[in-house]
Amino acid sequence: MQYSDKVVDHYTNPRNTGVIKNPDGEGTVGNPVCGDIMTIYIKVDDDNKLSDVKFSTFGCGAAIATSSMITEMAIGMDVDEAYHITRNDVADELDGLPPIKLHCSNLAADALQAAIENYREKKEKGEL
Amino acid sequence: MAHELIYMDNSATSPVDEEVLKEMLPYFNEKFGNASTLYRLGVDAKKALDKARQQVADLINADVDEITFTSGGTESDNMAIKGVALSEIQKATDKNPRNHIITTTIEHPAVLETCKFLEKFGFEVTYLPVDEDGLISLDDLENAIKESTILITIMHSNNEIGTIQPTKEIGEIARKHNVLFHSDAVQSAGKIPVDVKDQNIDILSLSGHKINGPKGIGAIYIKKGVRFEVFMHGGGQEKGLRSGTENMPGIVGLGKAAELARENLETRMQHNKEIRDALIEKVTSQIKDAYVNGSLEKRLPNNVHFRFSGIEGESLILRLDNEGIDGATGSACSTHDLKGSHVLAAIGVKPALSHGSLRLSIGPENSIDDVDYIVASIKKVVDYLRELSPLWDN
Amino acid sequence: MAHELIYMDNSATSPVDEEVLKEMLPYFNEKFGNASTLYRLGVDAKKALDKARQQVADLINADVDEITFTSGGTESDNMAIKGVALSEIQKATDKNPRNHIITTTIEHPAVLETCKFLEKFGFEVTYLPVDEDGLISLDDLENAIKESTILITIMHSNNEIGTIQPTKEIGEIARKHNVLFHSDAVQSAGKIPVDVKDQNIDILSLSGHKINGPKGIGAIYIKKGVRFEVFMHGGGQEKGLRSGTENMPGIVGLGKAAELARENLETRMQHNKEIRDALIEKVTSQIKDAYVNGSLEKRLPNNVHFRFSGIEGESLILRLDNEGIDGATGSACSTHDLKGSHVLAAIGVKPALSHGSLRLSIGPENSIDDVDYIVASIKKVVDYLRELSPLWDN
Ligand SMILES: Cc1ncc(COP(=O)(O)O)c(C=O)c1O
Ligand SMILES: Cc1ncc(COP(=O)(O)O)c(C=O)c1O
Ligand code: FES
Ligand code: FES
Repeated sequence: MQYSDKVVDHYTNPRNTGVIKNPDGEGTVGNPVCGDIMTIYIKVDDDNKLSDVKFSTFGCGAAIATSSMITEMAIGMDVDEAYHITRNDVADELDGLPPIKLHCSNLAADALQAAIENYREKKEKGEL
Repeated sequence: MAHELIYMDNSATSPVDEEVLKEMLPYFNEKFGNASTLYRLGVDAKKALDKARQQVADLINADVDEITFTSGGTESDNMAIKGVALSEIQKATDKNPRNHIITTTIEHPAVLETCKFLEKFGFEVTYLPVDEDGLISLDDLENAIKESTILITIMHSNNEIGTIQPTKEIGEIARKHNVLFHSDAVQSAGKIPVDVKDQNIDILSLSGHKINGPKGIGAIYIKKGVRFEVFMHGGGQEKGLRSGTENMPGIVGLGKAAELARENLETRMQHNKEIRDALIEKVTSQIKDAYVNGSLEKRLPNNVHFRFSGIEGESLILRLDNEGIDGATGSACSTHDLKGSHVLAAIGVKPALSHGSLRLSIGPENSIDDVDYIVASIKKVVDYLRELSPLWDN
Repeated sequence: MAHELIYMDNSATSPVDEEVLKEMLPYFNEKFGNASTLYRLGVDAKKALDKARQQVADLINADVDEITFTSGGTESDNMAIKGVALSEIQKATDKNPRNHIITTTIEHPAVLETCKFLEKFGFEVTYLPVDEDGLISLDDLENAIKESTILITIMHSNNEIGTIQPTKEIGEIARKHNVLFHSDAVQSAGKIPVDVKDQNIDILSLSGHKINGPKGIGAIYIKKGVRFEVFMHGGGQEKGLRSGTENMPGIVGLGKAAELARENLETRMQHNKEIRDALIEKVTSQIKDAYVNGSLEKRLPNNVHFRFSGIEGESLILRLDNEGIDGATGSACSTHDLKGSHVLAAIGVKPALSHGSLRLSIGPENSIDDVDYIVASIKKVVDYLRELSPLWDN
């Protein structure tokens, strides 16, 4: 299994790790195949932009790298724009993933979407 | 890298010993003759072949003409099981089918996949379960034997968790019922005493690169008189049992590695045990929720196998690599097919926990002085990954 | 010894090229990692593996993922024939048996013995005859194909007499009838152009130690899409096609040898041809009753094969060894089972004459400057043995 230099960089030095206390949105996804789990927390500012994104992940090198990557991509982005980041976008940004890992540990986009949906729900309910 | 490399994956593969390599070198381009030829270069090759065969025989207390060289442990396992199966099937009749094989759920894939292959062709295979230490039950074994049983193939010790099976007793049961007994001793040979006579073994596999010998070479012991169908057909080398131009540097290297392993068996066992026990003691006392997989008593002296809750093995291995420590994991995420370790499943480790497993396998180059650094590094990495993990309650 | 050693048995085995050995050395105890592991040592191994695979692919114009490493030519042949046979037998029905294989009478034992093994298990094998040059007839081949034919296995060139078969045309016939074509190119690869695409080859065997690479390593080319049963079961290395820890030094060495063979193909062919033709010309003109076995045109550039009436090959080889020349013979007396060369029998050489045969196979280290010494030595030895022989009318 060979990881790109960028993947190596991101699992070695993951960015934006940890928990946001009182987040505006939070999403957790899990992979039934190998049991990895990923949670993404977001903070949204008044311009509807993602001011902070953090993650925690149980998973392989690729799972950590994709989590880390998407937080970098998403921070500063418009929420609606970030919602459309795909698994492929993340993989591309990392200069590719080993084929077997492409669908398995690349859950970051799903987790971010879940977090944004959670944010929209909260907003609708007037919780924010 | 934070530290000079500490290689602790010797059960996966090991570096070739300097002395071994020195013996091998002339056979690449000085004494490069073919052992089957007539001229002196060939005669020299033949002598070297015989010497190496004796060295390997001595390691496992076999007779010299009971040793055949193969391309590695995998070939020895394939040859052993297919050799018996195909030879016996020719003796079978409708009333006396001779198509049953007994093995365990924790064998190396070289054994398991060979058994599965034979199942496709009409063989019946019993996979004995193991207890939480990884040990089979001798009663289970004896109960599984029936009229049609031709072969028991049970590993001498396990490559993941290091559990040593009661080989001598298995062999006794096999003899009593007139069934052949093959033992995959790839992890045992050179690590603990292996004695085919005392341990009642009919066929045994071993591999060069697990004992600081070269890769691509192995050997099979076949007790005199055992009927055997050829696996590798051709020019009739190795008394017709294994064709193919002899891999002379490999054979000479395996011979030397076997000799060194035999001569240093006691000291190496002592050395390995000391490091093993220090690692177990310190890791389980210094790291929360750290457990040892496999038996503590019936365990290879060079094997340590931990599980840590809340983390995943591939990321553990990769971060340990950054600390200069090379180990292995049974995590599904580290494999080609995203299936977790069948051995950990067999001893009842839950998938979530088998994910966070770490095997450190010790070699002669490791030092007791490194233990504190290793333990501190594991602790650092485990703590870091747990902090990252949604499954760990910080 | 009268002279520095002139090694002319390169078709049996060849010394490892200095450059090749240099590439191999780090893989014994520096870069000794297992290609399946996660840490950097493993990643490095994986890269070296991919590079070597490309080098081998380039030698025969295959795609890189069509190359699988094996333990040598013998394993490649076994794997090719059994792989197709066992895969096809699973598709067979009573009405559509799929159990017929076509080969020739002059194949290497790795092919012939594998075919005989399959005959024991219900396969039917046609052994095509060859003419006095050692060539098969394409008409014979086409006539032999029937509904149940699954495989044609015909060697690219012969290891004894050097005859080169019409591989491209054989491949065309195979394609036309939808039958797989395996070519044993152990003697051709690196000696003459081998191009799996142009020559319509589906499966091909080659071996490291015949091209100044290491022993104990070989490769098999399997065209994309060919159905194939696994021969060596286990850990799933080589995309599951060939299990067993990768023999990294061997693989790296084979890769380098393949690269050198490809880069130097034209010059080496020229060099070999020059020596070959000088030997043929001088021996047949200077020694009475000396003949060349095999085709003069469709012949490997590095192969010379003589027969001398009235003498026996083993004594010829042993006396030539005293002159510092290493060659081979097809004499029965030189073999394990006192059977003479099946190849010489197949091209119609009478047993008495096949006894007195001599193969000299040329390598890059041989020099045209040695030809006169070689010819004089052969003459001296042949004359001497003939004087001794009751079969020779002095
Ligand atoms: C127990 C056991 N059996 C067989 C093998 C296969 O040996 P090799 O890699 O030499 O083919 C191994 C190692 O991979 C092993 O640990
Ligand atoms: C034509 C041919 N096929 C197969 C082989 C077997 O190759 P190896 O000795 O590498 O197993 C040889 C050489 O011995 C050969 O000349
Ligand atoms: S977490 Fe299992 S493959 Fe990535
Ligand atoms: S002449 Fe002695 S074996 Fe044939």
